[in-house]
Amino acid sequence: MDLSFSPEEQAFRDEVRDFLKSELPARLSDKVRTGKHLDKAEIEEWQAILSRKGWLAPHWPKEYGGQGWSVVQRYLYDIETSQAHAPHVVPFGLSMLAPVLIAFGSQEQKDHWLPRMLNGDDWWCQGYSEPGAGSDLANVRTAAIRDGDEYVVNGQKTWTTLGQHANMMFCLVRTDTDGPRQQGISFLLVDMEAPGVEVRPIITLDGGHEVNEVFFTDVRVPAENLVGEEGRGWTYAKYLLTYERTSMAAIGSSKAGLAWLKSIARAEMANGKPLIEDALFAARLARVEIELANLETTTLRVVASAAQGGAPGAESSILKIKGSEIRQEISSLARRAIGPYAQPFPPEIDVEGSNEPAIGPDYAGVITPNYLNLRKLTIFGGSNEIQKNIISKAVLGL
Amino acid sequence: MDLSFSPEEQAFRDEVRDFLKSELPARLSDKVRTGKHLDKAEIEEWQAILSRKGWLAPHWPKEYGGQGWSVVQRYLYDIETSQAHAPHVVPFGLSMLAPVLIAFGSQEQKDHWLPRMLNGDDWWCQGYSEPGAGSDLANVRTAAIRDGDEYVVNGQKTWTTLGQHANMMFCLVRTDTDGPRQQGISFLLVDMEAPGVEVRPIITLDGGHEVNEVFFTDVRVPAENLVGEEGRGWTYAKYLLTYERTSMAAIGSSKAGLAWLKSIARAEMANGKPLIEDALFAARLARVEIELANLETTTLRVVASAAQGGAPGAESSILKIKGSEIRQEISSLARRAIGPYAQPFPPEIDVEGSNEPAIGPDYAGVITPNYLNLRKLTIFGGSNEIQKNIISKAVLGL
Amino acid sequence: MDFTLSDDRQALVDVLGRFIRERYTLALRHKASQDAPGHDQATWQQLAEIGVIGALFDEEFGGFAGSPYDLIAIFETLGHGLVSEPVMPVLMAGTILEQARPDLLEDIIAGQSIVVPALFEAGGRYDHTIIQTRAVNTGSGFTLDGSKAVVAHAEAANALIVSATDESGSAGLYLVPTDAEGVFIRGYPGNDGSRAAEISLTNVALDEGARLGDIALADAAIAKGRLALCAEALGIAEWLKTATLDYLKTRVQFGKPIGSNQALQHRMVEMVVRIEQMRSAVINAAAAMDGNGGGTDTTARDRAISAAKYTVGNNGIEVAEESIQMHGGIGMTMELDMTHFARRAVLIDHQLGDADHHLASYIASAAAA
Amino acid sequence: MDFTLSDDRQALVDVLGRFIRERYTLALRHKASQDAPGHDQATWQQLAEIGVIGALFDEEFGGFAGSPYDLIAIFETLGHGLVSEPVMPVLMAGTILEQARPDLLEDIIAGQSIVVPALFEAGGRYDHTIIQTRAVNTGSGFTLDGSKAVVAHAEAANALIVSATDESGSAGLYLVPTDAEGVFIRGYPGNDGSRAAEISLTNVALDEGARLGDIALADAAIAKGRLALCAEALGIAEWLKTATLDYLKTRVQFGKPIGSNQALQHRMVEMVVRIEQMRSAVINAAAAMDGNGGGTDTTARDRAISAAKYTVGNNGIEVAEESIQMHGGIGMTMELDMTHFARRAVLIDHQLGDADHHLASYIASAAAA
Repeated sequence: MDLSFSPEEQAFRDEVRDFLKSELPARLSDKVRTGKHLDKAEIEEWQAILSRKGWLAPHWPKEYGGQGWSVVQRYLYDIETSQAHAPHVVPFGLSMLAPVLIAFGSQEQKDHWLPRMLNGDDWWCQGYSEPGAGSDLANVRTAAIRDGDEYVVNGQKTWTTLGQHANMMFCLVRTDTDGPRQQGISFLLVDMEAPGVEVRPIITLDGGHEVNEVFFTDVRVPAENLVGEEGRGWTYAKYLLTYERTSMAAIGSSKAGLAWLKSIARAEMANGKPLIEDALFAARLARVEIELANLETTTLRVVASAAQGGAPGAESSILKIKGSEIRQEISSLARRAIGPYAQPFPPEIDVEGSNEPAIGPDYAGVITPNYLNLRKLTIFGGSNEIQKNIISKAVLGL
Repeated sequence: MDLSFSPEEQAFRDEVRDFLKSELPARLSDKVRTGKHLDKAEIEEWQAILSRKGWLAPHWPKEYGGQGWSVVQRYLYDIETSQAHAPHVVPFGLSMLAPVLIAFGSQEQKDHWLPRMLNGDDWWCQGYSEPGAGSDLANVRTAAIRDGDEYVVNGQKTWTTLGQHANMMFCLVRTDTDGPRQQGISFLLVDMEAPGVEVRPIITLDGGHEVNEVFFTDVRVPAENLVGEEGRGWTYAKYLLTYERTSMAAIGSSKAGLAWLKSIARAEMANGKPLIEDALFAARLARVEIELANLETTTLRVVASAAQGGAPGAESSILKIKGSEIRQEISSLARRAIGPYAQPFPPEIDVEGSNEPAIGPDYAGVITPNYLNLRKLTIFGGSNEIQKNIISKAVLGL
Repeated sequence: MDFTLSDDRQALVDVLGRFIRERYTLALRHKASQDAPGHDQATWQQLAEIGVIGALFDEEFGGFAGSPYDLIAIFETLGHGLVSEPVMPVLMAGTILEQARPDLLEDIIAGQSIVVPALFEAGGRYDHTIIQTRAVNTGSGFTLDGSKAVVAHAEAANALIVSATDESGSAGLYLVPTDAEGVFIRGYPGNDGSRAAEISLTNVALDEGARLGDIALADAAIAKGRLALCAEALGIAEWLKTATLDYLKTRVQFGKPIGSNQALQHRMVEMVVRIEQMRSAVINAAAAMDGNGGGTDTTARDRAISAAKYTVGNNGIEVAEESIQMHGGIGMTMELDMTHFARRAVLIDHQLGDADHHLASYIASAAAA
Repeated sequence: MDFTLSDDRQALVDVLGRFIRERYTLALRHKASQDAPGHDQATWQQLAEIGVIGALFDEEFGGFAGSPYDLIAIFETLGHGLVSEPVMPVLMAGTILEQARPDLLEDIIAGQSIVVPALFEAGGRYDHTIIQTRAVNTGSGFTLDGSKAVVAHAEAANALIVSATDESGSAGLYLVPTDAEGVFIRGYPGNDGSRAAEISLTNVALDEGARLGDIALADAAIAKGRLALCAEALGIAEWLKTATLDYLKTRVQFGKPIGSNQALQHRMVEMVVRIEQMRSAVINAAAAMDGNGGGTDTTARDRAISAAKYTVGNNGIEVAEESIQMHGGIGMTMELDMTHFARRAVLIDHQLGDADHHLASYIASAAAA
């Protein structure tokens, strides 16, 4: 057993750190660190920096312009970027669609779409969920009827994250209503600017606008935008869902969140001393810190096993369950830490680009919305209940 | 709303207190208070005292020799006796069989058995559970075949509490193997001293002997010992299971246990001060104390509703769930409180009537066995999982 | 022993419940929180008319109820309707005025005047005895300087009751008209959709009669405010339970109602048990307050209130989080009524001391006993 | 980064595992706990022969392993077999002797000598620095008076390592032969079926060489003892998981395996997650100890060990309680092997500091950092 990283891996980590130190604008990392939302331009700014470095899609195979990083490198990169408070890269094209295109797309599709991703030309969004097809994706009902060289798409998608910024969507559509529900689903690329596409915001319980409903009314999609074979979309979606899931532990985000929480607990006073010295609060903090240190090693064990060729399967469900619980607990403690100032709804959410001074401590405003927003972690990406069903079946054989 | 007890109820409580003060031997209450097991003679000693007072079966209707107490009186009596550390009365005859006999027994059975109970002539035990028929009682397989004026009983019962002391058992037997499982079950009274009855001890994980297996080999039981009609035993058992369940909250036991726990936490030292001043321990103690105070009122609400004619139905499952959790938590905290002295197995369990001095503090010896023994609370009497199924169905309609 | 409501109380609760169902919509609530005064003035008038405000106070002061049992019945009903009107602040302020300025209660009960307490400051967290606001006796009156934090419904008020420390170090309560010079109220919506404000006081001149008395006057008011919040949280939790149960029965996934999942059934049962315990805690607190109505031994009262606020805070948040979780994706959206109840269920814990604060208070009080 | 065992270590673990499966029965264990010496002497000899005792110590001292990773591999395997032999006490004593009396290790490794530490007292709870036992320097040696509490496997030992404070107030460690006059050992079985003893020392005369050194010598030994207990608890939890899972699959109720109940499935998953976290905590503690093998900065080591002991204590008890609960009635009986694993899983938390103790240590250490 040897838990240290190899000299090469350490050198790689240093390279990432140096890069972040010199290239990550403090303007952006400050916003991330303090829980503020980034706008489209800011996200694109960071993605352009990564693109220049060749690190926008480092996990891709080299032949497609990636770096061909190992799972350990990817893990180190995730941790370092999170701890440096780098913005998250929008994953829909780069991490979710790209693997499917690489595995199942036509040569033309690869040649056309992958370079555009590396170049930041498209903003992709994901069109899986529908009302009535959330955890139960096989229930997809958005219809795509073949009409000559085109599909005509009608239906509705929901929970489309950052769909308001997207110009392209990859989605699951029903091309056949006969047979088992899983069959008859196809994987289609849709131009969001085509006539008949309408995006409506969903305001989530934190008051933010991150997800959307997307309506299709007689949207015409060129048949060449079908990925793989008609009727096999379910297979491709499954492939995607099991691809690269150790990141679901979100160790980096939780570490950064915990450090922030501790700085808040040092600043807040309770009963005449810093909150961090309050015995009950300190115990909660310690518990989640220990859980996180444990989960980091649990994640590394899965990463190490993947590095040796073991495919992370249902174990990643464990990472998802525990990782989401830890992040939620950190966000709950932050809410608790700020006491009465959990209440004010921050003006910067109310009015985009507001210059009003903060209400209460400057760190307080985003905390309750963040707590509320992170309730999603145990719901989306396969709810924790679904993950438990998966482990129960796949790992335990129950 | 008025949470006080009426003057009559208060006078009744005073009467109970006075009685306990003058009649309850300190020798017995000390043993109960410190978690020691009582032997058969000690239990019978206390039951004889109650019998003289007419309080051995006070919940019975007056016509059968009871006091006809109201549910409020019964609640007050339970609390007072528990808090005074009076021994528990063995409930099998007095509280479990008697209601069935009163409701469904023949006149001869009532005339014969009820006075004997009031007089303490019989020690009854319950024969419901079998291997394979625990939570799923309808699975009873012990067979009773009619042969002239007798039934011939073959089979096995288990978890027979205090069966080693009993001379009589009321049990469920299968008299018919056709039809639905619930049918074909009958309710039979068996003489434990009859040939073919064998009682084998089950040693539970606390090292104690409280429950037994009972084997029947061609045991002949007079047909007049059938209660009610053949094949209707399931109905009678159900009646019994829903009868008088507010006591499942075990408020009195928990209050007495909590008081004892606090006295231990005041005596134990941790980090140079009494354990009760340790912030984390104090918080756990406070949480369970608050939960208990809440549950007491929850119980009173059910009692009050029953007093006004509302039958305590599935709500009593709530009392059972929360009451058992609270008692277990108190026993866990007691184990935690005594630190390293949770380990020694007490000599008085090892050797009956041992006079060896205690190992560690005198209160320590019984605590771990008590903790281990009380694991049963969430398993027996309808496991908490079964209770949740009941509430889910009966109260929530899920 | 009787846990039922008296006929009068039941009648009031019925009227209030019907009013809420028929007239008070969440749309009204959302609209009101967007700007000052932060509540719906027509609703306030109607609450006064049906006697809700009067029911907060004893006959002696022009009301017609005011017992702790009245309070929990009213606030549970308000919580069940997610009513965001300044009832709790007015209860608190009125409780102080009962002792200091009973003459002001008539207008309050009539819905003509709204007075709210401003007792907490930014550095004080949940401790109202940490006071940086200063009062200077000018001979003919007082001047106040300082600030107050997260004052519920301040924009709706024509007067505030402000705590301040004078030159001698003695803390007192002062009646401050909101239109007095130097009073600045910065209102904002809350994360729970109710409205509050930061208040700054700059050289605010008050006349001699403005001093209502010692800070100790606030104790009973805070106790009643906490009891009211506990009952409100109970009403919210009951609503969440009903809504979630309903969703479990109607939402179909994998071809069957999600409520057929045993794992969710058991969690739903745990929610029900939690709510039963919340109700008992609220009743215990009311009973303890009732028992201490006339006396000066407030320890038992405060311990029972801390037990209740702890229970309600802890369980209420758990109920809210479980409700969101069991609703799944739709539970993340503002379009669902449930979400607004859940947000309030969480944020109510941050008013007048959260579960941690009250657990600590309970322990300290038990140790002192 | 490599989480696999080295070939040598894997070979040892395989041999030990096979030995336990084929030769070490719970019947043997139950019998041994009934009276002194409290363990099975033949088993001890065989453990020595297959190299388990040697693997606790470095080559420098006649062993052939001894790294923290060796320790966790061995103790997890011992835990998985519920082996109740004095391996952990001997590890602790041997760690002290490595520094003070390396000449004694040869017999220990050969299984010829058993030395156990007696470092805790009745009033000291989990703090070994609270010492009432007194050592008096007689010029030609020492006399000891006092008592020691809950000393694991004391009856099996030919010598104890006892802590005592001398006239100058300095605490030290003393090697005390168990047959020395004035040593009284009151052995008893434990609630987990392993054996311990109370020790009283009355005017026990020791020669000059008996003082092994300062109490600080015990630090590394206690750290290793804790690590060993953590790994043992992990092995027990793994066993409990397998047994419970098996029971869920085979036990039929209401006509179907109880494991078909989704509520139990989800709880079983939670158990699995807990155990994965336990394993990671144990690995973290071993890594921290490995990193501090030569250095003097023991803070990181002790913090990781406290994190592990907290995790393992907390989760181990939960695993035990859930295992009992999911087994239902049969889980309450001594006749089931499971019960004995569960009892040990609970009681192991009471050795060398429970979860509460270590959470507090962790917090104190984090605050100091």
